[in-house]
Amino acid sequence: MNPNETSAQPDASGLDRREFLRLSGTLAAAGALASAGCQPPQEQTIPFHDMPESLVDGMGRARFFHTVIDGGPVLVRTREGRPILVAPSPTDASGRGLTVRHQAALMDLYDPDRAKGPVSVRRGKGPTVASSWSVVGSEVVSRLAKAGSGAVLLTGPVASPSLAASIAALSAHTGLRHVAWSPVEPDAAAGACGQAFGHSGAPRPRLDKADLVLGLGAEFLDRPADGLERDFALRRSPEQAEGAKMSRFVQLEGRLTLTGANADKRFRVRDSQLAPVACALAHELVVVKKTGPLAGNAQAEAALAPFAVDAVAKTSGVSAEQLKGLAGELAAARGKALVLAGGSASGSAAGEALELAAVLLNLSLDSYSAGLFDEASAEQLPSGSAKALEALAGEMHSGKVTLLVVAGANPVYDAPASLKLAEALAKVPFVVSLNDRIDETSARADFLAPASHPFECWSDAALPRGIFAVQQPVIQPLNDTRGLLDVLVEWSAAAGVPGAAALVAAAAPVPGAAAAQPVPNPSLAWHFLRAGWAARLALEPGSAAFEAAWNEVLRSGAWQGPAPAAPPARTLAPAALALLASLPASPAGLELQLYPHLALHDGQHGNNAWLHEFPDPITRISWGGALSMAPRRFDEMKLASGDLVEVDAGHAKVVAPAYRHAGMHYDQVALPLGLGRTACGDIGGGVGPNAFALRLLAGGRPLSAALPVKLTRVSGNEALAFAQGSDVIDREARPLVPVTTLSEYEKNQKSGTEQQAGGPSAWPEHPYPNARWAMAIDLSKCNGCGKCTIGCQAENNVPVVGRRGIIDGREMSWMRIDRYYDAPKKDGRWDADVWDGPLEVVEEPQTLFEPMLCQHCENAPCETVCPFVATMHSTDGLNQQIYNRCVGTRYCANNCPFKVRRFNFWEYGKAQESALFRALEPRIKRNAELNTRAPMQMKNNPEVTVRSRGVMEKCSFCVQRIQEAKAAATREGKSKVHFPDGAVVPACMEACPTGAITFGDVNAPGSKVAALAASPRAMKLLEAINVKPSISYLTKVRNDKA
Amino acid sequence: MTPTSNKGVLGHFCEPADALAAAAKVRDAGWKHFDFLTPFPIHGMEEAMGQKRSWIPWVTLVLALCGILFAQGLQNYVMVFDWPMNFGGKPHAAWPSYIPITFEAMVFWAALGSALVAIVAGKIDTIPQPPPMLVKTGATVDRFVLWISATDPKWNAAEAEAFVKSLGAHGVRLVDVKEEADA
Amino acid sequence: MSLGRTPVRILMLVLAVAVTGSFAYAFSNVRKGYEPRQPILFRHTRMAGTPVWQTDATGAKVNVGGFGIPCVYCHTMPYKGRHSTVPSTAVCMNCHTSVGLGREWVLKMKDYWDRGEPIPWVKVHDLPDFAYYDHSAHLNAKNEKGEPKIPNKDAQGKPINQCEACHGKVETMEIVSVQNTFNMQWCLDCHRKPDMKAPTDCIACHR
Amino acid sequence: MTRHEASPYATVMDDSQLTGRPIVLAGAGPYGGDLEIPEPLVTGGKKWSDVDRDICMHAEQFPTKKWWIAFAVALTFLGLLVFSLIFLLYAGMGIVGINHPVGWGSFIINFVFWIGIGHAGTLISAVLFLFRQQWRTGINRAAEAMTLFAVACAGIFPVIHLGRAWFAYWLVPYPNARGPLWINFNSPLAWDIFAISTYGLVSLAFWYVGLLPDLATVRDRATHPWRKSLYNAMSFGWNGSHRAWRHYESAYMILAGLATPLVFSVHTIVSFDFATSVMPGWHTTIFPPYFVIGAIFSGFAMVITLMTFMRGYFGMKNYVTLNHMESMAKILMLTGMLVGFAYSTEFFMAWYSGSEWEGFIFKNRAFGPYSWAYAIMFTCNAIVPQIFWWKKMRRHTWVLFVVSILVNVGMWFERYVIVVTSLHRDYLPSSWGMYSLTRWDFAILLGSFGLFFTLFLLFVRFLPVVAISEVKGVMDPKVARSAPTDALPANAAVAAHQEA
Repeated sequence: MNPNETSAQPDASGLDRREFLRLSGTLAAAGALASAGCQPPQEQTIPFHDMPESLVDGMGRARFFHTVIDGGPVLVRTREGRPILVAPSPTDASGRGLTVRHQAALMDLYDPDRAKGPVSVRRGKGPTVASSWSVVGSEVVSRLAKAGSGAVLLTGPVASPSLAASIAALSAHTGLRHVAWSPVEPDAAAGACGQAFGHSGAPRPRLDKADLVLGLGAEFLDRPADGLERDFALRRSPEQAEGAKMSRFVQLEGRLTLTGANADKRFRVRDSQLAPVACALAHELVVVKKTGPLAGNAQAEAALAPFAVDAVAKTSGVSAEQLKGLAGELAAARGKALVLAGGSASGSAAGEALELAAVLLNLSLDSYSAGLFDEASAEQLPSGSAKALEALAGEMHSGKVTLLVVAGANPVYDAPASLKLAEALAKVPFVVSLNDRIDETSARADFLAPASHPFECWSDAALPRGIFAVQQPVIQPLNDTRGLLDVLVEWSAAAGVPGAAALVAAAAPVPGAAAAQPVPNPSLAWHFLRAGWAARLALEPGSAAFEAAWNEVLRSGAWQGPAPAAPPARTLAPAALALLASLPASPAGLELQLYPHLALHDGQHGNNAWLHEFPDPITRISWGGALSMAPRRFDEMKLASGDLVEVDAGHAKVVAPAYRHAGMHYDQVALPLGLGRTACGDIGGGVGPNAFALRLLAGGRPLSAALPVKLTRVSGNEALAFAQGSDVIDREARPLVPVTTLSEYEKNQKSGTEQQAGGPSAWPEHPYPNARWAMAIDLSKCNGCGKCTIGCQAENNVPVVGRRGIIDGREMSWMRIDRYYDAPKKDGRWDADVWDGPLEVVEEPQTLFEPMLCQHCENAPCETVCPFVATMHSTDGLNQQIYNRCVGTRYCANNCPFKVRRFNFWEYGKAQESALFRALEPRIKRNAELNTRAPMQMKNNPEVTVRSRGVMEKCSFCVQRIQEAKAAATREGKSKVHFPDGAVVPACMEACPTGAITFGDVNAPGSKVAALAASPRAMKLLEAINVKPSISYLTKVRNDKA
Repeated sequence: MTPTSNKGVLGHFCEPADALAAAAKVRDAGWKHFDFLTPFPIHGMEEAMGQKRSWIPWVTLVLALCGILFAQGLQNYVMVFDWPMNFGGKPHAAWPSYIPITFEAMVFWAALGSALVAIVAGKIDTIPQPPPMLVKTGATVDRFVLWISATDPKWNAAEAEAFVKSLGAHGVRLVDVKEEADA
Repeated sequence: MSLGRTPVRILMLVLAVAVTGSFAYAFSNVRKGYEPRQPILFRHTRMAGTPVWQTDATGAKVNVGGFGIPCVYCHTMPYKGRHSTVPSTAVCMNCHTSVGLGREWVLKMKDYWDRGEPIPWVKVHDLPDFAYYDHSAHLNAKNEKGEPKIPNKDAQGKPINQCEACHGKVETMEIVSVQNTFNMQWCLDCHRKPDMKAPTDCIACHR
Repeated sequence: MTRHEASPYATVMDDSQLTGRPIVLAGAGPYGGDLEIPEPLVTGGKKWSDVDRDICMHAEQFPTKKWWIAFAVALTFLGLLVFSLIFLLYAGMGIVGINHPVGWGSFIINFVFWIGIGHAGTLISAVLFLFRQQWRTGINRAAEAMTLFAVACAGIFPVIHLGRAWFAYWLVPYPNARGPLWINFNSPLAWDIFAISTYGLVSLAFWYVGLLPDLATVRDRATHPWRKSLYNAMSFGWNGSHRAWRHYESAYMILAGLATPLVFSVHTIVSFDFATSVMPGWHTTIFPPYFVIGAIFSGFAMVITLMTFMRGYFGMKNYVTLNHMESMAKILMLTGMLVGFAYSTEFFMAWYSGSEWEGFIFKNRAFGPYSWAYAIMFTCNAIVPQIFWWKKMRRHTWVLFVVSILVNVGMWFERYVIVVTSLHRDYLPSSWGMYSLTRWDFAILLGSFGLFFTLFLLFVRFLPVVAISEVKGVMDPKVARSAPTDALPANAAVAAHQEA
């Protein structure tokens, strides 16, 4: 460049240095201003006005309460006064066990559709008008005085002795009659036992003592009660104590149930044929083999005579050889064999005969005398009776009933249609409902005075094995509601029942001393309970001894009553055999079974989103139900999944989507009960078909099985919300579930865990010198009940996605139970079409359950691919997922071989308010309805982040509990290098009724999980791709040794 | 940035071959501050004008090495030294993972740097040019223009004009921007 | 001709904004120095400060400093629980039933007490909701020698307040303000000290 | 060698006179035999000055009605994209079709699709440049522009597919107040960011460097002082100095040399997104070459589509001749066969590896529920281009146009097959599922075409669509030169305006 030549052009760089500096200085100042303006929103800290002393150590920590809900003893975890988790009571000695309904009770408590306070419903004519407890109370009490025996209290089954006592006292004083109605509990067993032995009450089988269990349509895993699932699991692993052996379970049933899916051998017998088959077995034992006390009993032999195996084999579809073989197996296990019925099939017209046949078999096998039954010792409390309801309906129609109080019953929805209860209600001059919302029955009442949730009020319960528990409130009532017991005591006092007025006086608040109330809880029920419990504990009310004993009951949750009386003699009353003679014939064509929905049961909790979203363990359908059909019939009718079919039972018709139900008997179809609520709230209203309409009342029993039906294909298809992809697994190609048979296992303990080995790793392993968390899941103990999934959902703030969400494939469950039908190797391998479920596989399905959750792989494929550092491994072996760092590439989920990662497709944590966008996308509205309406947020666990839209989430091994254990160790000055067993119990393990899940520090010396991981049965999935999971699955062993 | 010269002589050719032939003659005549303005590059013009090979490739090499160093430095600092984390069981220094970014950074530095440097070099590593937009040359259309700047040591306006005419160039004219602007 | 410069200027401007803005944002400190006004002008200097005795005009000895009340008298829980806890109004009333009556802010506090309303304190140290911090795990943490990891003695062996490590000398603050950045870098600065042996796993704070 | 004073090229007045075969000049050979010379790259007996006018005209005139209609349509689709993206950001990923087994859907498909298309431009610029394929000059400018716009379209997808797109900048490794929290350099998505941004910027540089002399041409033709100074600034004051050409040519060669491996690396790295995973159907070593070939294939198809328009609507037939189209058709057929070979190799490897997972996934691809997508892919990509075995077809505009559209449909489905069929049925049968696009997926896909064509139409409106200086370089001087005169060329822009 020549400096002498001046340029006509300005300097092309445009900005000189000084100008640039000036500019950036300004910008820096602007940046500082901007960042000062970026202060996070100001938050407040609201302390107590006056902190209760009991909370001084409890801020920011969970508090636990033993209580009982719907007859289930539970441990409720609360935070800052809100229940956030319902877990099985760890100290429960009653063996009652829980159902998913107990676990999901939180959703009922925080149900936004519950009534907020008493209202005048005016029989559904026009809008409701707010009312008050005093108005309702005075109305009822004034009418009670006049009505005499025209006053009826209609309740569900009563599980509380105190409630029963208060009803009895009120009845005795006023003439109020009490009718209890339970829509789905089959009473055939009690009836048959009553007829056979002269005293009712079915004894409790001891599955932990039986070597052979024969199920006659038994459903002890579908309707878990009295801890049968726990007892059953104790004998289901091949490692048994000295002298014991793994039990064998043979099931005969028409519909593949959860119970039948756990059987070692399963025969398809339709419901109406179960009684003849059972009788044929009894015939073979008693008449042919002359086994047991009945052998030689002429009456018994005569009654069984028509049931020779050859005759029954013709009608039942089970061959004579099979029947004989089965009978031989039973005879060989005599004294160690149990025969169980009591499933949905017992709701058929032949149900009592079926139950009687089971009794005969048990008698012949010496099951009673060998101690395989515990005698029932629970206090006899009013349970449901269809006969009483039928009588009541008649009286209502004839106008004899002048006052009806409904409490915890919804007969308009669930009573047999022939009773015409809606019309009957219209003829009762005054109806008050104490249900918790304007449901089908309440809508036809004059007043609705909403009852509190059991978590809000005092009561008690009688549990099996002579145990009594107190139901203590764990939260103040959220709305203007009252406990049923409170209401009854108050009404009793107003009606002049002796003693009640004194309780009211005692409970009245002392004026002007709000801060120093001497009585901690002014609840009437509390006073009533204590009076009753003083008598039960045989202690002076108000004495120090009583207070101490009472506090101990509240602390431990239960009190062991006097030892059960000696078992009564089990000798057969010959008159009972008449039941066999009058056995009704099987329907010629198709027969229908109506079974209680596995989660929703009778539909009482029909607005519970967790229960709706809970996929049926067998059908894997959530949010609704379907007509289960045999695969062959389904194929013959050329149906597609969800095609609408009309079920015509003669007296009623129901349209339901069709489902190809594996293992279904060809001549049987089934529909779940408990769906199709029309008035329960915005969550469950209108979900699924209402099958209660198909029930038939006959002989005082609502028949729910072996109903003759016709099917007609009607136009339309209703997509079913399947929580699972393919049903079938070809284990030869995909060794993902370790399964073997007992005989194989005895030859080779590692059998069933064979899989392709992984290649060598290019890299050295990372060291894990301290604690390393791991889990072991024993598939022999897991029965697929799914309680772990609800426990997980509650603990970890997992949202619900609704029917559309499931159909869209946006389920959020961190833990799921995969259900497969095993397609065993046949001439080489299955081809690609195996995934459609060929008839060979699904007609006689071998069902496998596999709980699936994040495997916390040592070489986690998800971690490598996240560019944002949102997921990586912790030093104690956890696969961490950091929500606040996650930006949502979903790459990790794609690269997860187990597909356990869940993406927040929507904003589940808070409602998105924009009318335009809600109109554009109705799913946004539904999500808000399901997840974010007040007070639903109260259920959230504050220890777990509520995830926002657009982030990935997954099982964390309940890291919040791990962290709490670490913090506790620090506080207490203990070592944090290793943790003993039980220091950390994740929610799934806590909820598991069978002990199938074990969690702990695999590096801790002598830890249980380390021993299980080293077991020959242990298998870590997908060795071939070297991901090295932290979860060991223990082989499911099928007992093939007849 | 570009040095400009307000004075010089311009003449154009209509075919690249003519320009090429002329260039050698200009070079041989000892002119230093001359240039050919052409609508497209002419093969062989560098030799004809007596220019050395462009030094841009060396810049590219240095920048490519810088890119490699930058990428390796950043990745190793982040993954190994600053906060080593366990991603899917891989070692902290999982070197195969660093190859793609190293390559990309190399290309990025080398390519963008070379392009930038070439543009700047075209402005700096040159002789004073006729002021753009003020002097029309037709070089972006179809003329192959010879420019001899007045800054040449042996500049003599009359001699230069005569020389250019002697090469067979058309439209030979002396340029004086000030005069043109005033006019 | 100045038009030739305009695009370059705009480009430079955009670049300068981008560079300055992103660095300002990346290192922006939103917490340190935060000093919100409280509903009641509670003076930590008076309650927790060191006593300073002076003789007043009448010859009486008067404490013009603080009362030296230990932090945990009011903030009861830091050694036992996650939160240090903000005291309930009842704690104020332990003393203020008999002392300090008639002072403006004491009266205001008593107003809240009489109405039965809690005092709506403004949160000073506010971590984001996704960061789980446990006071007890920090204050009880000990090294191999059994000494607290958060020092309770200075170099001379004089006892110091453990709270100071993060909160600074609150007893000298008329209005409490945030003394540290309280961002992740600050947390990790401590956690990553080799002798701290503190966890650097993400789940230590985020879950 | 004999120099022909009267060039045979002067007589080729339009591309219907081209045959695709060399011109035989009887007796013109050095030893008296026949001389075969390639057919001219520019027809119509164009002069260099005509080139300026023909090409700059579109940037200088007020746009035609056709342009406005096309622009309005493109803008409408762009508006659809903008609206959909606003709603997507508000409502979340729930509105699109992805679900739990299939976590990547149309966005990643579109991303790979557009990135693939973006490969042709740089390939034409760089690889064909290195191979001295002179016919590239007619199409390289538009192809490079297409590359940039395709990369721009591709670039939005990795951002919008994020669950929380507003945090996308966390992917940039910048020092921050989170302590030492950077990014994970093990992740192929992190590699992607570097690869895509490098590719986008290097392509931009390549394109812009190529534009410099032409911007100077536009400047010199400009009449309005604003326009003149704008284009002058954009061309950095280019005056055609051979001292600048020297560095320019060197840099251009280096850019070409660097862009060539870059082109291959970018789609290789995009393929790593899949190939480094553990998913059967993704985890395969053939992906890098397979993706690169597929990218070239789809890119050339898109160039053919655009060139058909340019020839038809912008009167570029003399610069983009049937010979150009035939060359591209040949490349299309070659790459189509390579792609078909890759499809077959995948199947062979699935069988030969003996891996049950691999075997299943490929059986499922071809015969499973998405066999229709596989059929579309295979037909469009491997079978349809076989029509170019016939020369007539290679030179038939409508055939070329239809095939090029079909190829891009097929290539979109190739990505659909790769992304969806591999994810929808992986290891655990329990987690299998199906995937379908929602209306928002379609809106955003169509919207991305809106963005692409909007940018392309603006490019056509404001910049020279053919590389003027490069085309001039490959024209026969005997035809193209102006008659010797002392006068300087007239201001062609003025002339054009006057004509119009």
